[in-house]
Amino acid sequence: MTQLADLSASDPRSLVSLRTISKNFGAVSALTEVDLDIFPGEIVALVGDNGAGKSTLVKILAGVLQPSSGAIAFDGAPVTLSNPSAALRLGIATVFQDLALCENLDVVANIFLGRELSPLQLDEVAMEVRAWTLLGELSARIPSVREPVAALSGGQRQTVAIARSLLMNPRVILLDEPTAALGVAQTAEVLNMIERVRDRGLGVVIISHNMEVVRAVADRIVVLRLGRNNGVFPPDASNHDLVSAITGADDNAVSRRARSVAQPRSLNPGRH
Amino acid sequence: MTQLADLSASDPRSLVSLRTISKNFGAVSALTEVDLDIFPGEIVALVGDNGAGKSTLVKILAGVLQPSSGAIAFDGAPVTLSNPSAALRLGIATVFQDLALCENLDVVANIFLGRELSPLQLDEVAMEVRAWTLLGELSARIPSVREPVAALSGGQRQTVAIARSLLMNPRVILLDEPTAALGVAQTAEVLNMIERVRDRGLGVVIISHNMEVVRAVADRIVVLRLGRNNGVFPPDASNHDLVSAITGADDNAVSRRARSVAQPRSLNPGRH
Amino acid sequence: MSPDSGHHADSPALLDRGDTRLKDRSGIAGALKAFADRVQSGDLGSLPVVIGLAIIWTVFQTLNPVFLSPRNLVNLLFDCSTVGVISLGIVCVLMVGEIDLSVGSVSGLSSAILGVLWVRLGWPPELAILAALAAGCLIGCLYALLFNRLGMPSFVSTLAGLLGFLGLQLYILGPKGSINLPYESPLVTFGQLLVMPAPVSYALAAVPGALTLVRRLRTARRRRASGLSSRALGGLLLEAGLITVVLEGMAYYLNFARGVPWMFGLFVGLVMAMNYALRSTQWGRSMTAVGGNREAARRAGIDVRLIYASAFALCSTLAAAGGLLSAARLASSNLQAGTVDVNLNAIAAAVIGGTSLFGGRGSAYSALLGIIVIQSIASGLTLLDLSSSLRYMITGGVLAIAVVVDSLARRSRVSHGRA
Amino acid sequence: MSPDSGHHADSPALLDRGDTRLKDRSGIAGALKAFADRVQSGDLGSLPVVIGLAIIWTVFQTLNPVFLSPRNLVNLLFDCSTVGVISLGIVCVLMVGEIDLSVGSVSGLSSAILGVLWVRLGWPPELAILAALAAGCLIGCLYALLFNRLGMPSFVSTLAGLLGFLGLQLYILGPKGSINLPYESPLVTFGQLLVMPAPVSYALAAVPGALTLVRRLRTARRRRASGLSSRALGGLLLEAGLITVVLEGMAYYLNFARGVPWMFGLFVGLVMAMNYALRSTQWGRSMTAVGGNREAARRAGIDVRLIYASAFALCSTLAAAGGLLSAARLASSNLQAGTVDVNLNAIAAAVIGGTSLFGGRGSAYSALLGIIVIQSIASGLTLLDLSSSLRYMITGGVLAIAVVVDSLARRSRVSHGRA
Amino acid sequence: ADISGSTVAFLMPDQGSTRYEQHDHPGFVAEMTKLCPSCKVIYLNADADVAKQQQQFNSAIAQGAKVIVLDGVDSAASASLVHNAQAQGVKVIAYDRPIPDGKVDFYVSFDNEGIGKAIAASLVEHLKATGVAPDGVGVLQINGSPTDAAAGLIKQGSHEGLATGPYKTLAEFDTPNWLPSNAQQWAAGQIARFGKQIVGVVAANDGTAGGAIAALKASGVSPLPPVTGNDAEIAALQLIIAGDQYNTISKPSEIVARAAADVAVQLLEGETPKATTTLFNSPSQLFVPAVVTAENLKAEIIDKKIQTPEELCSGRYAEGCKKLGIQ
Ligand SMILES: Nc1ncnc2c1ncn2[C@@H]1O[C@H](COP(=O)(O)OP(=O)(O)OP(=O)(O)O)[C@@H](O)[C@H]1O
Ligand SMILES: Nc1ncnc2c1ncn2[C@@H]1O[C@H](COP(=O)(O)OP(=O)(O)OP(=O)(O)O)[C@@H](O)[C@H]1O
Ligand SMILES: [Mg+2]
Ligand SMILES: [Mg+2]
Repeated sequence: MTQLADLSASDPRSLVSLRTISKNFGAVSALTEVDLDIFPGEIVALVGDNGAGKSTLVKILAGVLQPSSGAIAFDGAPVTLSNPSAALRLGIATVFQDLALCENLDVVANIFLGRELSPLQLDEVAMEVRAWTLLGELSARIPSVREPVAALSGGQRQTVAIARSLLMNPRVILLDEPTAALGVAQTAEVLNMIERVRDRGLGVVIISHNMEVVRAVADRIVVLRLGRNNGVFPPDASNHDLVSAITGADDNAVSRRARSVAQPRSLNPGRH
Repeated sequence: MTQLADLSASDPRSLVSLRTISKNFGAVSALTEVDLDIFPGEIVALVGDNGAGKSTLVKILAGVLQPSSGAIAFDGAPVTLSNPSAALRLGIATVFQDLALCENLDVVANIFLGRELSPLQLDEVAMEVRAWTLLGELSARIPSVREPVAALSGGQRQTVAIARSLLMNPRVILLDEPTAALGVAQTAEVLNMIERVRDRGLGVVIISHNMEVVRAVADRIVVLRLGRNNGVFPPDASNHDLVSAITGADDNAVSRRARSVAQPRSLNPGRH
Repeated sequence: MSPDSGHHADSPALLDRGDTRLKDRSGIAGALKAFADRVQSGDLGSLPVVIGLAIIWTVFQTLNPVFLSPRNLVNLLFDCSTVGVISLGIVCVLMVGEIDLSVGSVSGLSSAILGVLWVRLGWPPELAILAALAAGCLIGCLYALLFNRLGMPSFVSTLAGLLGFLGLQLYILGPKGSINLPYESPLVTFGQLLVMPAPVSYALAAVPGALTLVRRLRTARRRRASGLSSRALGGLLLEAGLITVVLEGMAYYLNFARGVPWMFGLFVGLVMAMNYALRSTQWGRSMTAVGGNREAARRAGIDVRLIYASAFALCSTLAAAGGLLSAARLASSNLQAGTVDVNLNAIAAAVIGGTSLFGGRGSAYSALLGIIVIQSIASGLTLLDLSSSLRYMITGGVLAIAVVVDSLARRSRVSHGRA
Repeated sequence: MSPDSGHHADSPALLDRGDTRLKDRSGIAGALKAFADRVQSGDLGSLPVVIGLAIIWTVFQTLNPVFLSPRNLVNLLFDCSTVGVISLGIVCVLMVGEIDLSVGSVSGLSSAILGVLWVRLGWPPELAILAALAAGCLIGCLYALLFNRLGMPSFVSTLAGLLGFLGLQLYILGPKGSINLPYESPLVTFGQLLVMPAPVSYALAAVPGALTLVRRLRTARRRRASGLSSRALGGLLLEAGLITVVLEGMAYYLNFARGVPWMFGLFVGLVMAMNYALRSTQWGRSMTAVGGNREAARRAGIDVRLIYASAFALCSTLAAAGGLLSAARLASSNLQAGTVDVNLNAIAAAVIGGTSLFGGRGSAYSALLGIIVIQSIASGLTLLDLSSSLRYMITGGVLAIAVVVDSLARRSRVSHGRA
Repeated sequence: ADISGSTVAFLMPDQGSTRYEQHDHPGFVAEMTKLCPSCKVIYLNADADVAKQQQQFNSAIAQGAKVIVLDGVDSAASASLVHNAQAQGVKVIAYDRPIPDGKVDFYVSFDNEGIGKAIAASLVEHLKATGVAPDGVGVLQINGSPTDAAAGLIKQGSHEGLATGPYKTLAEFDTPNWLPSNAQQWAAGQIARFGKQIVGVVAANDGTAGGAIAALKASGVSPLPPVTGNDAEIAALQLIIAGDQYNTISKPSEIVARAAADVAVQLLEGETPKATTTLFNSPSQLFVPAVVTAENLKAEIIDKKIQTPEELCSGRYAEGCKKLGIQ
């Protein structure tokens, strides 16, 4: 992990800035010299094709993976995120794409994992009340919070993971496809929630393949392509530009499908 | 597993029909007397809130779970799907929401699992060629098919699971949120693929929370709510009707959000 | 463990009773239905093992009426305590999905340390005990180091330990071999004779029921206050009453013979403490999490290495404690202490009691239950005149029977998708 | 195992070289870089264990030059074969994430069956061997039944088997005890003396290299024809040449003493057959899948029960075969055959060789490598005059050292997210 | 005193050799039935596990045993058992292995140290008699389990026995758990190491002797150097007949077992059994075992009816038997 990258070029207002981050897995370079800035009170959307390296980038920010090279600054000071605790201590909360829940623990235990109330005599009642409140805010439909997470549906699990991240008082919140498995109502609540935390001055990174979601909440859209920065767009950029930046071609599956589907019920480009 | 339900009421043209299917998990009734018909050459979309029981229904059809009560008919004849092999033998291919891949096997092995070419001396070359072809058709971005699936990104895994289901020659194909983790281009390809198999006369069931996707491909939309049938809609039903049927209320998070977001970049209702 | 039966069926405002799909399980009928649900879904905790145990006891009692005599049961309890304590440590490492194959050797080593320091070198026994426990703890830390820093699988490092510490045990006992511990010493008396006076045994037998009642009542009150469903008072009283009656009855029965061994009291006390630590502290939660999904636990900010270290250290320390108890029980530190069977019995007890070998699922009570099963089989068979070959065969068969009830219950658990 | 280095760096049309993120790894420099990548990511297969082994050998050789003498190595190979065959069976059950604790007892039972049927009852030896193997297979089927039908964890059922079949072994040997097998019989000769004639050993030593070359060449041709990248001819020749040179060298060296034991040849043949079955057949693929994710395998339509049954049956049958070989080696069926150590050594060999205790990862070669490590330590120590306490301690220490290289490599594997 | 219906326990240590089930137990029971037909005998074997023996001991007392014949797995642990039993009025007879720290009521045994000395001395005699020069050669010594106290006694005796001759010990080995295969592996290593220097092997029992012989045969050593044994198992006697093993020890355990039964009955009746000597503060009776070689096999084994010719001379051993004059 070389820290030779130049951090001086980073914006002084930025909460977190990444400079020339690269990450190799064996012969595959998942990330190549990626830069990213997160500002307080701003929602950055990170978009890109499958395997573009979005989750890898988030994992590096969350301290789960260490970059092969590049530098990270938090509040302008260089930091090394050598493990997830380090990131959590800095106030970086993350919802991972694979959720990272303990299937053998129940919903309450998962939400409070690592942050239990009264460690020497767990306050199960208070934790359960708080869990129901959080889940209620997210419109979750979970019959019982005392079931192991293994018994939950995909969307219910995702809600639990999101509830987890709201529990601590973070300064930055990283959401890796938080609404992928959510129902329409839950998605709306999560987007509301994201806007609320943004308005409280937190930095937010959201990854999504759904252009409508991205466009609805993002203040800035950062595109990754094959592990490299591929442009920054405003939220009102045209769908065509965004999709071209993501797929790397003007003529792509999306535009072709849009053309070929001649019927009235066509699929709009951009998560269509 | 009682088979007392009346199958005579089922449509004679239907490929698969489920009648009064119920499923309990301990004290939770995940499904209560659900009916569903799948016709050849038709795409049924199954929609519903998180935890509505969609995946449970698909698992019952795939032979993974056994219903607590109710009956299933295939080609008009009553069948018992006591394990996944039984369903596979009938020609029911499934993409599960949790993907059900073996993380320790590579991409090729996962795609061909249980259907390897030349069982006594695996034909790795032919399998690899076929895998690349399938993945190519789905616009997958996978650097190497000889990596264990554990090393793939979320969307790449989903593509592998979809490629699996295309390998056999199924009569019914069940897709549980197949595009949740896919990029825009891959989603377009999968929708094309779904239409192609429909046109070949297969029965298709697709689960999705994305109303645009549902509307784009479905011939019929079946709504589940809290484990019960809650109406069948044509693809051109209004978004408001669909969302009300799903959430069970006229005034829901989606409509509230649509109203409250006053700025121009509002989020349309229906996966917004 | 127990289902939260709705307290008031008519108050839908309860925070955790909002979902219409939840069947109502309040009242006696509801409790019965809830129990039926649990039977069906295989979520029965330790009930199946208890049933298996009851079968074994009945059979041995019909074969030889001495088996359930108070006198024999007192011996049984003495015998359970030594390996039981070791098994309790095994529960810890199994919880985090690791294993310790060297508990036998460590227990032997600790008994050797006790004998050499106390008898040969004349240290005060308290110091010798402390030294033995410290050695156990150190060994656990060594395994943790190998695991955390070098990534050596615990199966291999503890296999090396199994051999290495057996060697060390032989080495420090030296050519003179076994050492007798003084009979009159409090330690040996504790291990061989010391039983609770009858009143004390009755008082202590009342403690678990009372504790349960108090904690449950407090929880129920707080839950009601917070708008959560809570268990009905009747059920709570019934449960606590049942526990108390069973324990008092056992104490009464055992007092016909010598009485309840203090050593068994110590063992049960350790089990209860461990149960509390695993269920009701952050540390226990972290142990379960690490065993269930190590990476998820790490991402939640848990210091995974520390958790592993605590599991290994606790296991080895308890193994050392078990070694001390068995030295006290035998009144000697001998060459063969810990060499045979101890490893297998300790691990088997935890597994038979229901702790998973793959981590993340288990309870301190599994050590208690499992060791009672194993020792009951052994004790029952010593009462029958059998050749060793038959004894081995029957032990194997009975072991299988003891677990088959549990397996069947768990099987339905798997088929209900909750394995 | 080997990285697919791009064959033509300048032909981007290759099906599997389309991704621009893949670094080019063709040519010699590329191969070296690819190797460096693998070192970094800890994906080194069995190389670390081989390095550990080399260290052990060097140390023992400096301590006593007899260690690497051809004569001692021939003994070593004889000794490896018996437990090695058992360990091969253990690899099977570990692959599907289960365990068999009873292989020692089963091997002892099979040696007892052989002795009783052949010597006491005068059956023809071939029939006695078949009967012993059939008994092993039956035992495996019994475990499979308990596992598949009753859901009994294999740890418990095979623990019951460990005791039960030990009893059965004692029972059928009866009070008369050990049985001498005739020294002149082909079986005992096979176990003690039979070595390959030098020309045969050279011919057989050439087989693995030749087979590798032929299969790799065919694959490379087919891959090229199908538009996939393929390995360069030079690399293939180098690899096959290396294998051949090493094996021929070993045969040459061993031929200075008695030569290569047929028993070892049998063992290696079994290892190669198992390796083929695990890697290149549908059955092996299913085994790996079941071990990695049982539910996913079931959903793929694999008959999971059949796979478990095959694993258990194969393991017990190989354990029985190992028992026959050790009876042949010792020229006797005795009461103590298989009772102690065999279980632990067989499981340890598989684990040391790199097979995971948690299923889904392993290879037949791990049995070969692991047992060579274990027997090398044992053999090296017999050549030094040590007290048994020191011997135990050193065995433990050396075992740890043998694995530490592997652990370190794997550790970096974990930290690179590919565990 | 009326002793009818009394219970006596006979507790044996392990399965290491077949003698307990084949000789000791039947011998003891036979004598007991003769002296006290209504007495009950509890027989238990501890499978070399100290804790198991303690459990068996306690359960014997729980079943009302008044006299316990104890062959202790471990002498130190046995001392505490003796102490406990005597505190409850139960008499203990130490059998086979002594309990130095527990003042038992009686001790009957063969002399283990004597056995070790006898086999080693017999080997030394044989080597001298066959004219083996002591220069540059020596013997291997294979002892029993390092955790077995009886093995320790035999080991001491063997040392003394070897000290009577000029032959040096090339190497010695404590066989873990008495395992023949361990003995075999060790012997094979020593053969690779010392080759022709090995002129004899002192093995502590017949099982380890069998392992050593297998190793010698496997290395193609011919003729075999003499190998000692102990226990007179059938398999070992057959090896002696075939000329592969040099000697073993015949311990007609029935003698000792019968003596133990006599003592037990006397103790039950409240009499003081008469002792021939006092060992470890306890009245004792020691029996001297006989070394068996090919020369005296017929006299010691067949003529004393310890084994029948049919048992020993089956199949391949018939010829050897004929040579020794056994039929
Ligand atoms: N542990 C790993 N080992 C090897 N390769 C990896 C590993 N993790 C990720 N990769 C590779 O890195 C690339 C980027 O993966 P990443 O998960 O960051 O993609 P992503 O942008 O999140 O894609 P998606 O939209 O599908 O989630 C992929 O090609 C993947 O195969
Ligand atoms: N194995 C199980 N044990 C207990 N309850 C379960 C189990 N599987 C599912 N459930 C419950 O059944 C209900 C329906 O789950 P299901 O997975 O079918 O929902 P879904 O409609 O697919 O939701 P989503 O959109 O979130 O995927 C949920 O409330 C869930 O908690
Ligand atoms: Mg991702
Ligand atoms: Mg679902």
